[in-house]
Amino acid sequence: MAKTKYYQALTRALREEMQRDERVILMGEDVGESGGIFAQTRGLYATFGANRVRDTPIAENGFVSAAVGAAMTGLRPVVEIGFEDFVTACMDPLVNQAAKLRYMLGGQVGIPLLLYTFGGGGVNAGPQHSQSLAAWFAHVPGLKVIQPSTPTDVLGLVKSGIRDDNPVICLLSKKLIGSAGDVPDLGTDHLVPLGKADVKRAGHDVTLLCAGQMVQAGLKAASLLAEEGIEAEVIDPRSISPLDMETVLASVLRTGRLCVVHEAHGFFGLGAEVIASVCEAGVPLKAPPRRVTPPFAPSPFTPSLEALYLPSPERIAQTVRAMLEPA
Amino acid sequence: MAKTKYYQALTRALREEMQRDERVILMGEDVGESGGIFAQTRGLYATFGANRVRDTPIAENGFVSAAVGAAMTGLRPVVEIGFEDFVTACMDPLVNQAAKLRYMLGGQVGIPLLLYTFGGGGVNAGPQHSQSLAAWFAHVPGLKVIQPSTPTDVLGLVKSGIRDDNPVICLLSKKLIGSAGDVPDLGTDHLVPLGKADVKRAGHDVTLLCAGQMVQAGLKAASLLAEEGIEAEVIDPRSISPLDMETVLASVLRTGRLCVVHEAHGFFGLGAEVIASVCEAGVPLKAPPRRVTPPFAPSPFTPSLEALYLPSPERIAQTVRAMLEPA
Amino acid sequence: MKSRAFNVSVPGAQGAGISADVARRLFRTMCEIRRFEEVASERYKLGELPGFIHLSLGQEACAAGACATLERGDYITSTHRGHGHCLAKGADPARMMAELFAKAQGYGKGRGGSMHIADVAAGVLGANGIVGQSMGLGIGAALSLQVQGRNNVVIAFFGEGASGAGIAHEAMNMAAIWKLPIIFFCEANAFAELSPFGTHVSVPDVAQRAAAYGFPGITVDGEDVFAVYATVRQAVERARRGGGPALVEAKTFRWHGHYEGDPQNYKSDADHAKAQTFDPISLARQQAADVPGLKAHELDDIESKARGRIDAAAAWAAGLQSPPASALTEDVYAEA
Amino acid sequence: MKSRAFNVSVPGAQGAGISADVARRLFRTMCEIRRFEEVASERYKLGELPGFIHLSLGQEACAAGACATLERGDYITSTHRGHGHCLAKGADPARMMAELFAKAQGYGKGRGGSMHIADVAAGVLGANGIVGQSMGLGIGAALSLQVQGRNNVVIAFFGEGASGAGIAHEAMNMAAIWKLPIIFFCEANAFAELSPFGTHVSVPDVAQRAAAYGFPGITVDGEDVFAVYATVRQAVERARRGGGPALVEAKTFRWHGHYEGDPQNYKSDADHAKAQTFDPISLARQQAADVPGLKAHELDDIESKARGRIDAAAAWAAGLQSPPASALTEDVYAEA
Ligand SMILES: Cc1ncc(C[n+]2csc(CCOP(=O)(O)OP(=O)(O)O)c2C)c(N)n1
Ligand SMILES: Cc1ncc(C[n+]2csc(CCOP(=O)(O)OP(=O)(O)O)c2C)c(N)n1
Ligand SMILES: [Mg+2]
Ligand SMILES: [Mg+2]
Repeated sequence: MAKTKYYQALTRALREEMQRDERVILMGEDVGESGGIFAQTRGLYATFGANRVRDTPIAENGFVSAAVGAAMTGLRPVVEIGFEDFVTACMDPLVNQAAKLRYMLGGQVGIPLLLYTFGGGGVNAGPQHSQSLAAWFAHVPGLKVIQPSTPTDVLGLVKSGIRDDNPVICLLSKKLIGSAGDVPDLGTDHLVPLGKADVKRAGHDVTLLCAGQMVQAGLKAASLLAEEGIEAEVIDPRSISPLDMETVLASVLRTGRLCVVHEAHGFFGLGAEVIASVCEAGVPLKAPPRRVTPPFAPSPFTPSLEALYLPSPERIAQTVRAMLEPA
Repeated sequence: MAKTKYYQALTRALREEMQRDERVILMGEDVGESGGIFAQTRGLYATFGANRVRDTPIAENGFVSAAVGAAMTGLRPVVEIGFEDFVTACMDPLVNQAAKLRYMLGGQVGIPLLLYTFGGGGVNAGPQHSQSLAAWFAHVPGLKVIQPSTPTDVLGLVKSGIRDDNPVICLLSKKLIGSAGDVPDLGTDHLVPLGKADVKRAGHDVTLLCAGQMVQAGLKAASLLAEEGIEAEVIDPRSISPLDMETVLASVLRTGRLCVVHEAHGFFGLGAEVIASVCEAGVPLKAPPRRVTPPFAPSPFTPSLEALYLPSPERIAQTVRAMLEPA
Repeated sequence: MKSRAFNVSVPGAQGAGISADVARRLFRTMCEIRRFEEVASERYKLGELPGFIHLSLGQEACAAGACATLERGDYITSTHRGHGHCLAKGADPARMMAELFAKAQGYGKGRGGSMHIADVAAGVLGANGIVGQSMGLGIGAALSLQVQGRNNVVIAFFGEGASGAGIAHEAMNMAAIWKLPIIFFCEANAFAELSPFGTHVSVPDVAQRAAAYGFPGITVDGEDVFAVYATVRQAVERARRGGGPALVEAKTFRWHGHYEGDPQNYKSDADHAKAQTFDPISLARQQAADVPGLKAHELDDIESKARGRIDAAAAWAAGLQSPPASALTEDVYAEA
Repeated sequence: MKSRAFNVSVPGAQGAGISADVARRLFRTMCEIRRFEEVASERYKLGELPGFIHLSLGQEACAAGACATLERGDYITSTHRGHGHCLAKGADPARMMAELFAKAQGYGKGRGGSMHIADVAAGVLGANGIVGQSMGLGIGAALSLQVQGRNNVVIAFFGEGASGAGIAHEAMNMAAIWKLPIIFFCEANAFAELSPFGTHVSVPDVAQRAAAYGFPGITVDGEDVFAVYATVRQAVERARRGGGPALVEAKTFRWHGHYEGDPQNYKSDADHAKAQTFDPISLARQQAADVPGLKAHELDDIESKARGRIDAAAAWAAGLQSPPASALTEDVYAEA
């Protein structure tokens, strides 16, 4: 085990996969010689050269389309879109091309492409640099969506995502870029399978499903609650699509209570999907399920407001307490 | 009352609003002299001239951004995007600009813009011309989303949408373009408020929430079920955002059963949101809620497969029957 | 032969020396495209083809001339109006027809339809329903070739309507910066959907815009298959040698509506008349007289064989079965 | 004064006759921008400004020269690097500072920050965090002017990085087709984020690309505020007369990093040296000697007043209150 930062786990994943498979290339704005705006691609250009590590112009629609064309013809491109908000500029090649080509073309091609991007809030980046759009991508058949919350999951999920023969959208958390955690030592080929949730803390009173950086908030909330004798089970879905409902259902069957926490909007978000699936499955609940999310407003630049905006451990704990009160 | 076709109700709404308010302009591909690819803008160019009815190049990102700029500076643009699938090309100006400008700019501006588009399936248009993306837009604060299923709702909702001071996405059904229905006579200023669902058929055994062209399928299913003595209440949300959960909750409180039908994908779709909201509200249910949607696959061109793909009255009825079976 | 050049000098096509073999091939391809589109139009009118289809009648010289310059390992990316391109690059008309008829044996297993015909093994990366994406996908294929060090090239087809899309600019700029082996081939067929050239392009010729990227741009007479061939061949050779991209614009004409069934009331009388006179196949017949070693009666023979091949393809396709219900959810994801 | 013209002839700025009044105004605006950015940089380093900010130090001549040609009823659209543009078009530095400090009195009630400063009443349609959207929003404002028959114009600012975005092409093409009253003003400041001009643009000058649309394109020395002013004035007058769009490219230089705190290890020694010598304010001081009626000591006075104004703005802003919690969900939708 070695301590690594979240962004360094990304660099390592890219490096290992590029080393392993020369069909893997990396493209995006400033991923090349400069080493990336968060230092997330540092050293890759020096090792793999200009042909395989390519700075693009600011042309997200065009270069994601190009990545799809490259994926159709023998490469396995990794594409960086710096901020998740800018993925709005390349929905067409992702949704109309990458997600559908295998199907439309009768299985003649696959699109082995991984697009990673930094999303979410907590750094006062303002309304156009803080969005969380997992729900959009998850709504599209043909795409897979991963959202790692720790360095080790970044490493394992990105590596698996690059090896996946489908287009994979990897949603990283800006706020976690500098966070550190244990990862397997260099030399270990660490893979985390797509579509497998991870129980980050066991508990029997309530199931807290937390996505992305909300995993940290959920764990803190669980600590607060534990002091009061409430044992929360914290589950990190890790993949949003496919979504590991098996793990979630098994947990809710035991706890009888479900609370979903994410920094994407509640309306039409992950919480809606998970709560609906649990209810459809007819799992008996001891209290109505809950979502803890930001209000239905853009993400404010204002630090004091953004602190209110994002679900906090206290707000999560408060919601759980209310679920445990006798009706 | 007069019989009018779905697309003609659109033309009438546009004509009436352009007549009423000279700040309303229309722009899009072939909306001008040619009268539109579905004849949906016929006559508007002749009446209002090239300045207010403007053919654009095929540049959705650019001209939707332009519409937002125009809305910031005194106009009330209506924008056509022929097929809902192509809205993927202008998510950036819709989501990062139109939806957020009022908030980001401290309330200095509003974006009175209505974008209408033809979506959904049933005409063998294939994977890139049949999508239903309501869930995406509904997930974005600042946007409103309407989805009329009858000519009279087209007329009333589009007119209200144009008068709304917020950006409104109007999702029309391709399959319904030629469908006819009663609308108030010319001269009547017919407005349907945004955010109000419509009970298209009353019933007490099950609540069928059906969106867009699925309203017709739901009504047919209700007829089938009625023959068996099952009375389904068919609700058309009409607005997806804001969503009239009050009407839905009141209905489910009476029926104790909820089935949501739409042609968008189930995963992260309208059904998830509605079922989750009903469960959060703690409404007692006699059977687990259900979604009837296409499978998680692109919309196939193949007629025989598309018929299986879209929820049919029989499939809806079958789902409801199962909900009524004793557990 | 009319052809205007920007930034580059093009020798006349005749000067470039069209051999009898090439002429025969170009003529055959044009005849196959013509017949394919005629049959598609007829079958569509009969209600046998679902969905909607966009035909390239009148534009045969573009697909035939451009694709004849390519090798099998080269790629094309195409548009919603892609039948001609696919045929010319070597796709099998029978499997194409099967796709139009929505049959399991079609290139897309009947699930894609006219707008998604592809034969990846033959280098046909697909027709596409999204205007402009042919250019983005095209530079992606060219990027593959460059990264893999393959000595191949790409032709990305697009229309003058697509030239107004942002991706046209993004793709041409990237192709220039990265010196990719790609030819951007614009069929300026007088209309984009229901509107004329001037609604979409602010200058007389799309090819002018090559100067904005620093690579050659050439406008060529799209009625003249020999001119198209000679012009594209030059650009292809240059790209193959590592010379980077070029933009070729062919002035051509769309005989039919945007889609079959289009009432076309936006067309003037002159437009309708032009559809009677603008005919690359007739023109090629005339020009063929100048090609040494090519006999007039050969052309009749080629033409009737082409008809036969296409008619047989359609007859075969019409008799096939629809895909099974299981095909509905196949190929959404790779098998695990 | 160096200035190259494409498609149009530009008289030298001196030849165009800069009056003492205009010279004073240009100088004052540049000094205010300079001081604003210096103070922002200092306050940011002190940890007083949240989020991230992009400064236009070194680029003062662009904003000042371009906006001095405008009337109050004219519009500008700006970028993530927008402080200078907003100040030059007449936004209040105090309310701008308040926005940087995330205070309720800021232009965005403290919710937008540096990248979303706007003063719509003053014609400032806003800085913007999405590269390229200034051009789409800009043609939209120009469309409003055209539809409403107003005798005003728009300047859309953008960077050479943004010039590679599809929307640059879409906007310029539409502006040309519709003959909109807009000037596309490109600040080619040597970098886009961490990469040089050549990563983003395949030709030496962005202004060349105007030819692709059929309107004038001019490259001007972005260190020379008088040249910028004279060049843009000509384009603005033309647009106001109904002559349609123009593209002006100013070659300028970004002194600081892409954002404050950027380690800038992608900059060469020569780049770092250039940040010491490329100075539009020094240059203007030298040139001012040639302006009849302008005394050297006046400039000192203007400069110190400018500093005073900005310093007072910052002091005021720093002392304000954060917005109340209720602001979190205000202004998402219009009041019903
Ligand atoms: C992004 C996008 N916008 C709009 C359309 C609708 N559409 C299909 S074809 C077409 C016109 C294309 O014109 P052109 O590029 O000249 O090709 P042509 O049809 O003439 O072959 C349009 C607007 C589309 N398919 N994709
Ligand atoms: C659509 C989009 N892609 C990427 C970014 C990230 N980004 C912010 S500024 C910038 C560089 C812009 O360069 P340029 O246009 O030259 O402006 P400059 O920063 O030099 O003023 C990039 C890539 C963005 N904000 N929006
Ligand atoms: Mg065309
Ligand atoms: Mg720059």
